[in-house]
Amino acid sequence: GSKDTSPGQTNTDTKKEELSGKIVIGGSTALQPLAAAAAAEFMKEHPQVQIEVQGGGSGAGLSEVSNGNFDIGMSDVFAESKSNIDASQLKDYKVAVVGMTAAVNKDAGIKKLSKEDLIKVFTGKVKNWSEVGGKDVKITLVNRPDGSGTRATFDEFALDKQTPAEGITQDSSNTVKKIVNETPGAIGYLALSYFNDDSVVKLAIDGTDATEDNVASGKFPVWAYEHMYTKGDPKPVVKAFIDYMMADPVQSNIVPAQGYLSVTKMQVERDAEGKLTNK
Amino acid sequence: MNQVYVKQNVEESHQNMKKASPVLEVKDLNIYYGEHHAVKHITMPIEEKSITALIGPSGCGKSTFLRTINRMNDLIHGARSEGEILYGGINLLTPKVDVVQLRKEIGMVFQRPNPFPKSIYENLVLSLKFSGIRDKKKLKDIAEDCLRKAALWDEVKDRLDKSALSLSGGQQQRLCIARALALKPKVLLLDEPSSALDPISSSKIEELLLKLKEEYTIIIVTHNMQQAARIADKTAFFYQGELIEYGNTDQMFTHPAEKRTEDYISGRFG
Amino acid sequence: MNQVYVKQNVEESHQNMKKASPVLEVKDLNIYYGEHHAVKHITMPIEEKSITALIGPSGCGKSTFLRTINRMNDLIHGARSEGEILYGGINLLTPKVDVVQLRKEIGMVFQRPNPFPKSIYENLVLSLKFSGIRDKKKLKDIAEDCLRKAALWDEVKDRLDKSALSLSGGQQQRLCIARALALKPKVLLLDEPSSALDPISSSKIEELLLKLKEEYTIIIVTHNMQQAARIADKTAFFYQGELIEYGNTDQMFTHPAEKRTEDYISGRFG
Amino acid sequence: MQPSPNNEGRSLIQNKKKWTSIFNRNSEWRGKIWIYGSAIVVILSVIAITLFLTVQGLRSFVVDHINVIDFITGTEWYPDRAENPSYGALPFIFGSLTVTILAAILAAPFAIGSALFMTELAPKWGQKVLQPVIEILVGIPSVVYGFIGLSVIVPFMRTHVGGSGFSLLSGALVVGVMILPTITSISADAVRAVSHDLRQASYALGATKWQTIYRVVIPAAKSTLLTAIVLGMARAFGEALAVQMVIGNARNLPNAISDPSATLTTIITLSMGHSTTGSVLNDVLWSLGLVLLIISYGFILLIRFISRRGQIS
Amino acid sequence: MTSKITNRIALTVIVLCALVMTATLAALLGYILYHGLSAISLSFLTKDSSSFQAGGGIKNQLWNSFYILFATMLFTVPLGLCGGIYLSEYAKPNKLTQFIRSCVEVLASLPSIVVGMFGLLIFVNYFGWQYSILSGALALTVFNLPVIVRVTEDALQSVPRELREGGLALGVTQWHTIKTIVVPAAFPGILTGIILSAGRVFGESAALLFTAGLSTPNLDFSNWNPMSMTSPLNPFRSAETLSVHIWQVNTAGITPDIQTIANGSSAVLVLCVLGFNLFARMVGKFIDRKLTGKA
Ligand SMILES: Nc1ncnc2c1ncn2[C@@H]1O[C@H](COP(=O)(O)OP(=O)(O)OP(=O)(O)O)[C@@H](O)[C@H]1O
Ligand SMILES: Nc1ncnc2c1ncn2[C@@H]1O[C@H](COP(=O)(O)OP(=O)(O)OP(=O)(O)O)[C@@H](O)[C@H]1O
Ligand SMILES: [Mg+2]
Ligand SMILES: [Mg+2]
Ligand SMILES: O=P([O-])([O-])[O-]
Repeated sequence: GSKDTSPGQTNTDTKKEELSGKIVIGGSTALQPLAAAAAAEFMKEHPQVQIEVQGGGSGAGLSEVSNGNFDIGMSDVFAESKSNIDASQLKDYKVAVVGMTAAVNKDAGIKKLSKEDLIKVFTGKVKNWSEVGGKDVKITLVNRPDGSGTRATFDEFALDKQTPAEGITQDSSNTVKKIVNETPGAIGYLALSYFNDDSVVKLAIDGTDATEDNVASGKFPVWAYEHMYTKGDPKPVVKAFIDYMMADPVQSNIVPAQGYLSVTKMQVERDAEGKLTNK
Repeated sequence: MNQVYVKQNVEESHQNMKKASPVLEVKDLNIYYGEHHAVKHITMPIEEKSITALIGPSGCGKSTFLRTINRMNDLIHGARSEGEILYGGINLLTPKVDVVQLRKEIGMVFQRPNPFPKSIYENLVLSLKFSGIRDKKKLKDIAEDCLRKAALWDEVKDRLDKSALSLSGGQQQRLCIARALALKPKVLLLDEPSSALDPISSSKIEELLLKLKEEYTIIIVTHNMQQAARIADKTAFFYQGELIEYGNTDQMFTHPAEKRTEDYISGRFG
Repeated sequence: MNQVYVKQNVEESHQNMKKASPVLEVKDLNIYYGEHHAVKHITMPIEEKSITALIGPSGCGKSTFLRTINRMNDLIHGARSEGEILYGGINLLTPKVDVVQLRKEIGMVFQRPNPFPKSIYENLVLSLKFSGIRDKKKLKDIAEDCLRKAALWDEVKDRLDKSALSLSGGQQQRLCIARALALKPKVLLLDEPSSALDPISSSKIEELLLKLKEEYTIIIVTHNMQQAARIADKTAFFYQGELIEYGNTDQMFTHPAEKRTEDYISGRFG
Repeated sequence: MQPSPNNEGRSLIQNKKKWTSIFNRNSEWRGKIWIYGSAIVVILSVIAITLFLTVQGLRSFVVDHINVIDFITGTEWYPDRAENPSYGALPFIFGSLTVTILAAILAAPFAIGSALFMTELAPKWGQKVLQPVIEILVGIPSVVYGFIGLSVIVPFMRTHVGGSGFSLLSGALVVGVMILPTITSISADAVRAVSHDLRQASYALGATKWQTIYRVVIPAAKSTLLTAIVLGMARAFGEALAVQMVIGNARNLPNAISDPSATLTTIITLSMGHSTTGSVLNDVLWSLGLVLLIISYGFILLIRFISRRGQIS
Repeated sequence: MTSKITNRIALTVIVLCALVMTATLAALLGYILYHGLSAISLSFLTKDSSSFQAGGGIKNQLWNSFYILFATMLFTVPLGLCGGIYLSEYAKPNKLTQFIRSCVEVLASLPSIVVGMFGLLIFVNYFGWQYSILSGALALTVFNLPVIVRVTEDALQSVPRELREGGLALGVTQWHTIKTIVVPAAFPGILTGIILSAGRVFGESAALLFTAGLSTPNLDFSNWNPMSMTSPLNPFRSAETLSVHIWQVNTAGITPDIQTIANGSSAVLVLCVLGFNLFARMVGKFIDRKLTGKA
């Protein structure tokens, strides 16, 4: 990937004008717009740097960065969670946080659920909303596919690692939202950024509203990092870009604009095993 | 039966017509393909149970004329005809005529043998099935009868269920004739039926036609003067869409009334 | 020049051959399509600067024979030939022969006019360009010369750059003949060149051939006996792949040596 | 008597030094190199595709030791489950085949009817109006079909058939419409190719138009018509994105055609990007690709079989 | 007269089938254009797409679509032509020919996703060309090659044998005859077929998901050096095409105007295909008229 970095120009001098080279970023489609927007800004400041942001999915991001094809692999899951990725080789940069919760169709008459009930709903033990205090409407599950970061996060932190029962599966958060909106009794899960209108109900879990503040404070458990991985220590130009990602202009402008939480705001931290610690 | 119809004196010739009983009477027939006037002012009676040969150079309108008799030309987009073809007192060219029924009474055989890609038996009985005959025994009888009439029975009786395409060209053509006979037509139209065949098959067809004329009225287009001379009772010479001369075959071949006929017959052109 | 070659006495006839100088000598030629023996033991010399007509019923092998002379039959999968066709002492059938060169020396014209869908001029000079002639002036001269020889110059001189397909059928065929002349062949093979044409075009082609034979050796297949009689010096009668009779045309048409020839010529079959 | 050899005769003997002719612009050799070269490319690409997909697709059986039988007959697909993952592809094979067959059942009658209309009833109109429209529709991208399916067919199904609207039936409908033009245009070609002589013969026997069509034209074109349908099915079978948008992608065996379901192609597109190279999930997706390849070979064999039978009769 | 009644009924059914089909197709086209045309504007066609704001355009996607189409044609046309010529003119009826024919058939009926997976394996990963125009075009080549071969073979087959014999009988070699007579005569048919196939290449998406990628780097349309990273001509950059864009927006887009973008892009796609079609017809007619001298 980074084969045509011109040698000699990437010296350690921090003068920005002298940065040059090519960076290939790829992976998670969720993180792609954020990276692309940041890259565009970065390239404006450093005309000699060319950044290519590709998609491909988190899986591709992790594989390709391990193979050395991408300079930066984007993923919305920890590399440790993928069995065949050697996470020790990779360096993790958590560039944003994304909160998630279940999205429920309005006809269900449900605004909040206990985690227990939520698990019952998603594992198919409960088939009608009336059984968990809603209206008499049949439950329709809308899932994300295997390997999806949203699904992995939701399964782990909202469903306590239970496998959801079978339902409709859509690879697109947009479509999930659309279906939940249109189908009576449907329930799915979305990143918080998708709850930007009132077409679906943003479910509160165990009495905690899914708000950014609650996520930041660690009260609301269903959230994940958006990661950027490099293989070992990054080249200077790559490092410069990642630093740029973590710095304030991006974290306080582009990150919230795209519906993510800035990592800097987080009061808690989580490791690959899911252990929560206060910062 | 020794009238000679020359275009110029069609009127007289009609008065001369006594002994012959025409089964078809063509009156002032004009056929057009779009703007192209392909057949011009043809008037001729066709005698019952006789063979009438149509000769003339390529493109003179023989096929067009023949195909108009059983309204096959209806299928050609832009073809249209004026005038009368009387058959049993009815003008075949009026729209009211049921062409499906008409074609059952006036059968047709084409230049290139065109058996259906089905078994020999199926070829023979398909038209009967079209007409709604379902009785197996009857179908079989008719099929055998037609094959016998077409002098094909002995050659194919053991393989009626074989594909008709497995027959030789000559056999295929005889099968097509047999197929046309199945509906017991009154008139049989043949458009150069033997021109695609070898000499032996060709002469078999000629024999067959001579036998068939005892029962059917036959009109045959041929480019082979000798064939016309051998089998036809009457011959009509077409040239550039016009009927130049029409009369008894022997007379026409020996003493043609028109110079152009003579030139054509003797091979000076065409 | 009054020998009659009958298949049985080919040997004698060869000895009789004195005045004539054969440009082609066919010796015991057999042609097969797979298993099918299409042309059988043909032996015949072809005289220089004369017209030789090949006649016979359909499927008798005329075209096959003709197409073997310039090795056009090589193109047909499964066709194969045995025997000799000597031309300038070389057996044309040996694999060593450069067929491309051969076809330049032995030109061919087909039944259906086949001008290339290019301009008239392009049709004429295509083969020359291929042979490496690039000089514009020279190409133009040759084109004009050929068109004149083919009696087409006056009709097309003003529209040499128009598509050849805009010509009438007869003109197209003459263009094809002109095209074949461009390479100055020694021999010209024609396979029913006028059978797809109207009588007037047809007679123009006949005139043309009579003129061309002063320079070229011409072999023509025709199904029209009258045409053969009108233009050919020698006529060969083929039947079922065999050369039944070969001789001077007038003699053959008046006193055929063989019964089958007589039958065929007088139209008793075919 | 021997004619004297002359110079022209000599020149007829071929030049033996063939290789020099490669440098000649018009040389047969140059042409042949091009021609045979591209034939080889065609062969190589087929072999390469088959080979690579096979090698990659067999990994899950060879490297990950998944049982082939379980893979093909299993009905549970949880390749990502931490404890006892299962790899049963049957629901997808079933889904793919059902969508394909349903689509063909939906599309074939209309397609063949339209082909007959274009060729037998209104040839001029068919040529001038229908033909271009069909060509355009063959060219409409499948995403667009899927997109319209999502916005029109799914809501329609939801209100009229019930459920979520995402179903086997929706998938079959979308794909059916998609292959409609394909089948129509091939069928029209097939019907047109029936010799005019045969129609003529039939009419001359006093057949009506329908009798001619039914008894003569259709039987004569039968094998090509079948081929057209199978080709349409092959296209339906291989379609991914349009189906994925409307079928619901549920991975269990559906109980009814109004249930959501999944196909081989939709599962591959859904999960490919989320899997890492060399992971079991990735390997089994390649195995699904291999199944897809094998079944499309099956379609080709079927077409071969049909057209061979067509030639015999 | 039952046969007459059957005839009536059957013919009516056929007409109905045709009507249903025409109606379906008309509704489809109508739907796409009705919803899409209002979304199309000059700025939609000439603006960069936006990753999260409303009002993005499709400039790059449109360019990418045409570029990939062009690259694909660059590979497929010469190869396909030669393959078609081989099958039509040189192939002897033997086992090898049969095998090649089967190969063409196999290629023609491969699911495009399989082609995409193959492309991912070989071009993207094995050759390391990444998600790029080159990988995408090569994958589409696999997909389009059999179409061109078929089109060429059909067009050549409809050239009368007489023309070939005419050339050969003039002492022209087979290759030269094909080159100067047969192929030109078949040209209108070949060209029409190629342009029509362009429509399908243009709209292909599944094979491109895994080969050309879902993104486009920033392009500088004043930089036409194909080796430069920001050049639109660089064949080694990833390229999201228009149809992939529809898919992408619909799947993962987070802009508020997803529906508008998808509608507009669909309409542009359909209009392009329509354009190809009209163009094919026009060119075909023009050349045909020129060849037959009716012009
Ligand atoms: N379908 C058609 N459309 C337009 N013109 C036609 C059509 N069929 C025939 N013609 C024209 O009508 C004239 C008569 O044609 P017809 O086929 O009747 O001649 P023919 O005497 O049967 O010739 P042949 O001996 O070659 O069969 C010709 O000038 C021909 O070009
Ligand atoms: N390509 C071929 N493959 C197999 N058999 C062939 C082929 N061409 C001709 N024949 C057979 O060879 C024999 C001679 O055919 P040929 O074309 O030479 O006859 P012909 O005398 O030219 O007839 P016509 O007057 O009809 O042109 C025929 O029996 C024919 O069926
Ligand atoms: Mg005729
Ligand atoms: Mg011949
Ligand atoms: O962020 P996703 O992996 O769920 O698309």
